[in-house]
Amino acid sequence: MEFFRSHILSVVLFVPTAGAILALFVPREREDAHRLLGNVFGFLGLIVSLPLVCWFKPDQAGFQFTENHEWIPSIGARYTLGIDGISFLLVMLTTVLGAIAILSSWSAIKTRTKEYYILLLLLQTGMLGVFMSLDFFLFYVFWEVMLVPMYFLIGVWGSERRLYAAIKFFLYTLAGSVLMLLAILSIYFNYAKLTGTYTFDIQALLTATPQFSHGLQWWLFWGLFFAFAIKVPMFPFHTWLPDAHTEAPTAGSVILAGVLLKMGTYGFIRFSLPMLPTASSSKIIVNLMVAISIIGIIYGALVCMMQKDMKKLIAYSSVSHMGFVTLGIFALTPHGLAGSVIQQVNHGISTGALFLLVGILYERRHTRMISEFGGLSTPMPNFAAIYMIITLSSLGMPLLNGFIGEFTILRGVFEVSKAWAAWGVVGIILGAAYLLWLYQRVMFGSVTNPANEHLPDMNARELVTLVPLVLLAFWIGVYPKPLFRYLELPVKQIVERVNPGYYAAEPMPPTPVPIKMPAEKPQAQEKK
Amino acid sequence: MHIGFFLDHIWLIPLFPLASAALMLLIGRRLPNNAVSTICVGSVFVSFVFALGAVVQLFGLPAEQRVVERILFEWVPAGPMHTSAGRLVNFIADWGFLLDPLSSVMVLVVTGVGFLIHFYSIGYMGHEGGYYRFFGYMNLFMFSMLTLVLANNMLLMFVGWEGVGLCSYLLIGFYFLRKSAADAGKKAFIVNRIGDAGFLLGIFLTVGTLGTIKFTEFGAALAAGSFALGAPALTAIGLLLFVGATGKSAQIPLYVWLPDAMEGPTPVSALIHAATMVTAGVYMVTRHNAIYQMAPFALEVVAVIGALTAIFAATMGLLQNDIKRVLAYSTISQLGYMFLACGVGAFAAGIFHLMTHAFFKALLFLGSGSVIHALSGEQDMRKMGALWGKIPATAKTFVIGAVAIAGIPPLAGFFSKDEILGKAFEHSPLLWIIGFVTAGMTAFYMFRLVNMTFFGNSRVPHDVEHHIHESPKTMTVPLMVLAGLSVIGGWIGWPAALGGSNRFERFLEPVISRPMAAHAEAAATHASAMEYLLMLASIAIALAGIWLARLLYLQRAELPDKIAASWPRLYKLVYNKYYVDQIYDAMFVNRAKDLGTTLGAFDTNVIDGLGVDGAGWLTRFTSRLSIWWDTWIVDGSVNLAARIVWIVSFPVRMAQTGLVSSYALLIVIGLLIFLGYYLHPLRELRTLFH
Amino acid sequence: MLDKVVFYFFAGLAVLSAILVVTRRNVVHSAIFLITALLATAGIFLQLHAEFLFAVQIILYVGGIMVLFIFVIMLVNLDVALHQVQFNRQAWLGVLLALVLGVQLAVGFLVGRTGVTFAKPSGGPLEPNTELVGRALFQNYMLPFEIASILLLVAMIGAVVMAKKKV
Amino acid sequence: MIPTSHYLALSLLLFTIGVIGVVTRRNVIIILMSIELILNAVNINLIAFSRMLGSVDGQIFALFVITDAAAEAAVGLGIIIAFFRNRETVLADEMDILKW
Amino acid sequence: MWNEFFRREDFPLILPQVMLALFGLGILLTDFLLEARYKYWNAVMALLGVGFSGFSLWRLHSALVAQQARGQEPWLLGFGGSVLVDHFFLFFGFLFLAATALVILLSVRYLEIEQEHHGEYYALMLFATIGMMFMTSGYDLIVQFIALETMAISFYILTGFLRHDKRSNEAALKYLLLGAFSSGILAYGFSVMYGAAGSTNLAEITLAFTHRQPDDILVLLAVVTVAAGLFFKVAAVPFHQWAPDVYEGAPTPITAYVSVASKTASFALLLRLFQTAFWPARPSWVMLVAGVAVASMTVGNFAAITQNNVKRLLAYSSISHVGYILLGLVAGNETGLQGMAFYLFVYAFMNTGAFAIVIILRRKGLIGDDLEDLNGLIQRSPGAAVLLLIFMLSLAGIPPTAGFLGKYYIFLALIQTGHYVLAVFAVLYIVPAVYYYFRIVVHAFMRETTDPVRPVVSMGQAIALTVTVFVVLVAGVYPEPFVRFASQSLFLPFGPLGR
Repeated sequence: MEFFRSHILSVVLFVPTAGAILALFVPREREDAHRLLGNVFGFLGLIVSLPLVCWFKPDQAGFQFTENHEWIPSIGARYTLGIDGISFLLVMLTTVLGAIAILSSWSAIKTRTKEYYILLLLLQTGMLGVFMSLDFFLFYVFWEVMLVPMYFLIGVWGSERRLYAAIKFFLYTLAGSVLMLLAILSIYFNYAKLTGTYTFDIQALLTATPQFSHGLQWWLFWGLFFAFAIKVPMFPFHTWLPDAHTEAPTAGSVILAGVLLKMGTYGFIRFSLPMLPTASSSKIIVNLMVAISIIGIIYGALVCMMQKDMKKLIAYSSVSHMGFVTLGIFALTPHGLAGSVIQQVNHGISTGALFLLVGILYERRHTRMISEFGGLSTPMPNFAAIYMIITLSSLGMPLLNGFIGEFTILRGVFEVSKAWAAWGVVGIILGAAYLLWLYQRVMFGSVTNPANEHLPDMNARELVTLVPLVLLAFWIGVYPKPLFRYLELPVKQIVERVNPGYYAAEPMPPTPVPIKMPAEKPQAQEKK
Repeated sequence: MHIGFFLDHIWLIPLFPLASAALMLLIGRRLPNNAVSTICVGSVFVSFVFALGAVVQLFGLPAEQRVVERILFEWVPAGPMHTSAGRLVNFIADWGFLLDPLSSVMVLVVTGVGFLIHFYSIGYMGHEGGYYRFFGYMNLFMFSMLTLVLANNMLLMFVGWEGVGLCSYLLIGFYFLRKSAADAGKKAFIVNRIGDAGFLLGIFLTVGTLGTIKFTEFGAALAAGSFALGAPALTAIGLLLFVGATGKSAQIPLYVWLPDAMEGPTPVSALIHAATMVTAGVYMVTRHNAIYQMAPFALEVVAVIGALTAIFAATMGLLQNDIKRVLAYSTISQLGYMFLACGVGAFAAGIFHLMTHAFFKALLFLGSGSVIHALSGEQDMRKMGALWGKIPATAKTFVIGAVAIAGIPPLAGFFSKDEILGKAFEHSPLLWIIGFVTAGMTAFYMFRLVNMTFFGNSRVPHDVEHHIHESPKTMTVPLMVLAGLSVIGGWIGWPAALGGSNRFERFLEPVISRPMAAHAEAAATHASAMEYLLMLASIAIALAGIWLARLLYLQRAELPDKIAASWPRLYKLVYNKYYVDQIYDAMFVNRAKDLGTTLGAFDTNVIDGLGVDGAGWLTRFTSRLSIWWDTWIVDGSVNLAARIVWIVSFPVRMAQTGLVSSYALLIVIGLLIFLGYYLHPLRELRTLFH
Repeated sequence: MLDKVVFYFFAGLAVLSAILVVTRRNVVHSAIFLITALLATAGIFLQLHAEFLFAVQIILYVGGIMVLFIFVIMLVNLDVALHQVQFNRQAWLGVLLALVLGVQLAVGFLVGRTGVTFAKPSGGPLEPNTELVGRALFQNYMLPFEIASILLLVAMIGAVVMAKKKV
Repeated sequence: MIPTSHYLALSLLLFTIGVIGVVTRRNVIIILMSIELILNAVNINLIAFSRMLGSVDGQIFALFVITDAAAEAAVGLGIIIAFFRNRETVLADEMDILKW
Repeated sequence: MWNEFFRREDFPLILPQVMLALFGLGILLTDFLLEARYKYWNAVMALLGVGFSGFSLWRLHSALVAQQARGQEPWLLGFGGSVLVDHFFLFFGFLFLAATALVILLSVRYLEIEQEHHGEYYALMLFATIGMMFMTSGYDLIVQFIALETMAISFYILTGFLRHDKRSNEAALKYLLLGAFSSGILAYGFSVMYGAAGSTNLAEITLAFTHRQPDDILVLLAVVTVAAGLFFKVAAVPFHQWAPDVYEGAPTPITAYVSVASKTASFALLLRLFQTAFWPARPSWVMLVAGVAVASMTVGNFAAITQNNVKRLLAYSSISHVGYILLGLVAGNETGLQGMAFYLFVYAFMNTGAFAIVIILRRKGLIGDDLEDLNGLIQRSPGAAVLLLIFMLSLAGIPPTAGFLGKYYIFLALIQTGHYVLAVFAVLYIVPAVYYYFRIVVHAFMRETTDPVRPVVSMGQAIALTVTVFVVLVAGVYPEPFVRFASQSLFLPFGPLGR
């Protein structure tokens, strides 16, 4: 037990891998065994991550559950894990979505089950590693590792244009991440020049990197930028996403939208901002980032309007939603940052759920074309209800998660510039438009297509995959206080770096002065 | 501190409907209809009782303590932030409820009228499918509306605000098999969304300026901030909030959704689109009166828009033939009155009219519903007439409602409308004239409606005529109650001029911040003579309207056509609602159609789906554009790069001729290059001849 | 004076026959001229007082390798070869580039000649040459000599494996 | 006495001629011969240097170069024979199965 | 027989080579006694030879360590200073032996299929190994040259070993002609070095060259010609063109051997020369090498993209790898040189592994070097497919495989020495590389099986595959020992980092 407590992160990290290794020894013919194994370990991964919730202390600054072991002393790379409020939320999101994704593909995957589950579990480890690792080298390793399983998930179990989508996804992300490797190396090297010790330890680097010259920070920022921007994906780099999301199998899309995209934003929050404060708070960069975020928001929403393919539509909607996240990040205010993290979680929940729903339809009809459907709420009432709730959460209806995130983000952005916030609000309106329109086309009206008349409603398994997400959506919408508590300190640290003296401003005097009638009031009346 | 059971538990008031709504939506399908109706109507009734109890206990308190706030928990503790003044404040949105005179009026109206309408629906919806769904949504609406009303801060209010919007979307689209219904629903939702955007920005600006979103702290914050009168920030807040209000309360230019909203079941129209939801805008403006009073310009805008909407909608109501649409336009116009009141600073009057309007407009809608029920779904007045004897209860109550809205003393409408007109006159005669004319029109079209429906000779088709029947008790009883309220409802606001003491306004004083109230009182006392004149004038014009309607639609039924013939264009113009929808079509839909024909077959869906909202065709165009950009420029460049690499690959391979000699030659060339790299000719030649 | 004559004679002969080697149509002729070129080189060796190398050159090259060449030529020689074009398509380009390369090297040496004593007449002969070479070979260069034996073994195996009809 | 540069010039000439042979001739045997020429040039270099430096190393080196030349010639001719058996040609530009 | 020139204590220095020589001769002899189906005993014997040689190499290693412990310099000179045993030699010696052993394991079944199972094959491999070892340990131009030729000629023969296969003949002939030509150039360069320095001993040459200017044209002539010769052997642009043809034509195990062992050996020689004799002239050649490196990466990657023949594709990819390795020399600092050593080490194993997969596909009537032949490998033999994937990832440089660390060092070195542009180039070339490596993966994993035959894996092949994949993964996940081992090899006498 003591061991478990001190190594919980490693356990959470490697439980899926254990499952994968176990699966290696099960003959490939026994598909159900593999399904079972995969689900057991997916769920186990969730179970072992639950203790974090009770043990994590939100009011304790810095990283927790840290583990630190020798790895490659000759280059100063260590096996260092640890989480703070931000990564804690993302880790939980990953474990939850991971389990759900695995469960969701029980009947969807009929070919090459063994590889499928092995890859899914490995992917899980890779993603968790990205969020947990406190060693830049380790981080990069996980970052790259998780590309490969995803590549196969898309390329083997995807739909028609899977090969194209898969390789596009792989190359796109790789191009970014290799540049990131250079940036990492030069951070590593310049740190050594500064302090004389070679290390990849993020906490150590954090102490020194802000002293880098502005020019150096500038270049480093761009080095990191491409990797993260492509992952998010920010506006001009987003074109891999519709293809990947559309072609991937349901579970793949869920993971992709739910977790993978968060790595980019996580990178911005964890590295770009705190490590390179002068660069990332410089006027040009901030304006540029905000500009492309806003373009992304509007642009994604507009493209959604015309999609004929549900998955593509949802994919583009994530471009729009992630635009909000980056917008919040580069507002560099507490609300912006906190909101963007919360919005990441929300996007994970609602978009993940949307993909699950589409997957359910796809399993029944083997098409994703919107025009194929219509009036589904008659044959599938439960489906319609859950779909409605998720749609609402995705378009930011209060009392559902989406609202909290978007509100907080826009609040923080408004503080910096009213125009930016206004654009964001436009994005929200468009969001309502395309999501409701999608819902109407799919659910309302009378059943036109005979193939849809007797679609079975959701079965127990599908309900089990979706109900947790719905509950989470409501919970975050009604009582988001815990999330804010987890985020308070990490956000404070970051803001103090990029926006020094923010917390030093003098507080508002709470003076309940009785209202006195303004002197010039009468004249004001007489004027008319 | 415990100041009474009900006051301590105001948070229960919205909870009951929520509970039953959840129940309905989860297991409603398995419940029998009578269970459903018992639970839902019961829950609303219970919350009505709680509300009543709370209000009574509130009265028990001395006037200056009549502000009761109950906080359940911290909802959005987003933490520290900067105000525009650079101060550091801690942003917290509580999940808290506020009961003060203002909200107590609203909560009574909402729960009371709401209960009656629920009760009415039992009968009305009895034969509809999706009974549980209907009541579930209705309860959900009650919950949202009560949250809106009782919220102690802007954000929570916004929750209710969005919630009622959602419910109206769901309820308008209740007959979701009808495409027109679904479209109307979406239209309503998206138009509202535009308004909400304004509200949201308003919230941001308020936080940024005042550093708080709690209604109870506005005064203090305003004082602490020591803003000048008409400070730009406050004006901006006022305007932004008003944008929200126009959306929700169907004012110019965002009123277009309301007439279409009549697609929904009649009780829905009564509850949402007459009595409660649409008045949320007025309530919201009144809630923020502290800010508005510091922003005269914003108030001007409110007043003007209100007045314009009032007369504009009234004229449109003149020639409508769909009974519900007439009421819809009259609702818009009455809301215009309320905003006019707020605009001239007579918030109390606005709320007063809101209350009375709730009574008689709900009555009218339910009445019309009962008529439609009787005529088995017929809504066109040209196919009615001479129903007076056939459905007496409905007819009588309906007429009472009509008289009330026309503003004949001593019925409710008179007091509230008259007060507004009085205040308007003090503010500026022009506004008064507009209101005055509108009053006349109101009287006219209401009695046009009455005459065409209940009197004259029957134009009902025979197959229908046989089974015209009075509605069941569940429907008529609420009508009677409401009729009663429409009669006496105005008396609590009996003006001082008529020897009363305007209790209503006095009651609201703690909420309506002092200066205006004081001002108003002053006005009320100094020119009572003027006031009598105004009263007489408004009564006169009301009567005139009634007489005209009688003349045109009973005695000389041929006249209207003559008039129509003599001013054909005007007639057509008004008859077609000033072609507003057509203009919107011409502006957006047809553009879209041209585009759509070029862009693709299924665009027609898009047009019907989005043509209404201004972005319609633009959206589709840009979205096409961006898709094009996506595939050809962004993606294209990527693929192009790939293509180039692929192509370049070939020459590189072709160099691999397979011929030894050429390989050898390349080796030689390599050597040449190497040596050439070192033997920069000039330098070498110089050292060559030393 | 004498060895000037000797040098220029042999040099000229070597260059001339080398040119002929690469230009003759008939392979056999080329082989013959290669022999003369090698002999001329041997003469240069002699003129440089490297008698041992002179001997090796004649015995190994002329006696050994060239016989091999002639043998193979006879083996694979086709009279069609005589009627075929002897120069490939890139010939002129090749000649040009090769000449440029030569010039570049020449320039290189000219420029770098200050670095070593190229210009000076070369030092005295190493006498007695054969003995010196022998000593060096079997004392300092024992090891390369052994490796060379392996090299030759490899060559032998190679020649056998390759040329043998079937193993 | 002859300056070393003359020997260098001579070897350079032979080297160049050899290269010309390699890059221009079609007949692989002649290409092989040209390579022999190149190695000869090397030898001249080495021996001239050994003379110039008065060290015997150069001659030893030359000796090994000759050995290597012999070995290459032997193996090369062997391969040529094997090739000729399969392809009935000794022309360099007719061996082009392997390309691109 | 011992005298002052050939001392008893010198003998151990060449013991590894001697072992190989003995076993090589032994094989030649016993080969006659073995009938066709017992030919694999030759392989066993060759392996034994490698084992013994490795053992004696290990003894040398421990001797060096002991000497270091005694505080003496960590190398042994012998044979009148013409042989040098230092960590550099030991590192590469072990590498050669490993490669040889692996290739022997891979060869047995292949040769049986080709019906060319002769003792000479193994003997030649051992002799080639001798050549490589002397290339690395030779400290005298003569030794190095003759050793290089020994290796080269053995490879010519091995390339043409399938005498009845047109492709094999052609490859051998091309290899020989071009190889001889290049070694002629190399010899010319050596002669110039000799002339300019007045000695053939590397130590003396280094001393002589340190007294010259870095841009002394004579030294540069030597550099250019020698570099040309060695770049040819490592197949760097523009001296690379033989590689694809030879790789495609040669018997696949030999392809692996050429691409790994001969390349590594030539790199060893190149490093030895450039770190000692040519180091003084570094300023003038560093840009040259950089140019070659970039050209190699460009040509290699671009040409590989559209290849449909796996062996050819790997040939081009190996050209691009040469580019990466040379970048280490461009950087020229400790990290860079260590990186080169480590990269070569990794490269040896991952490339052998990749070719091993092609080898196991070989069967009667199927060469197995076409992309189509890989189709649906995952169904036919999942293990092989997964290994293939791992090797491809490693070649592409995706963590956690060893290939990534190799590249890691190169990039780090470039950044440390401020060659940012080169670094960006090198890094971005990973992307096309991944593209063509994954073309192979796509065929193996995502194409439908075209011929249902399951490839049979002999024991030798199994062992070889296990070893390679083991090293590739372990060196990727826990590279510490390997890194140490590689970094030892840096400190050679007179080298920039020598003590």
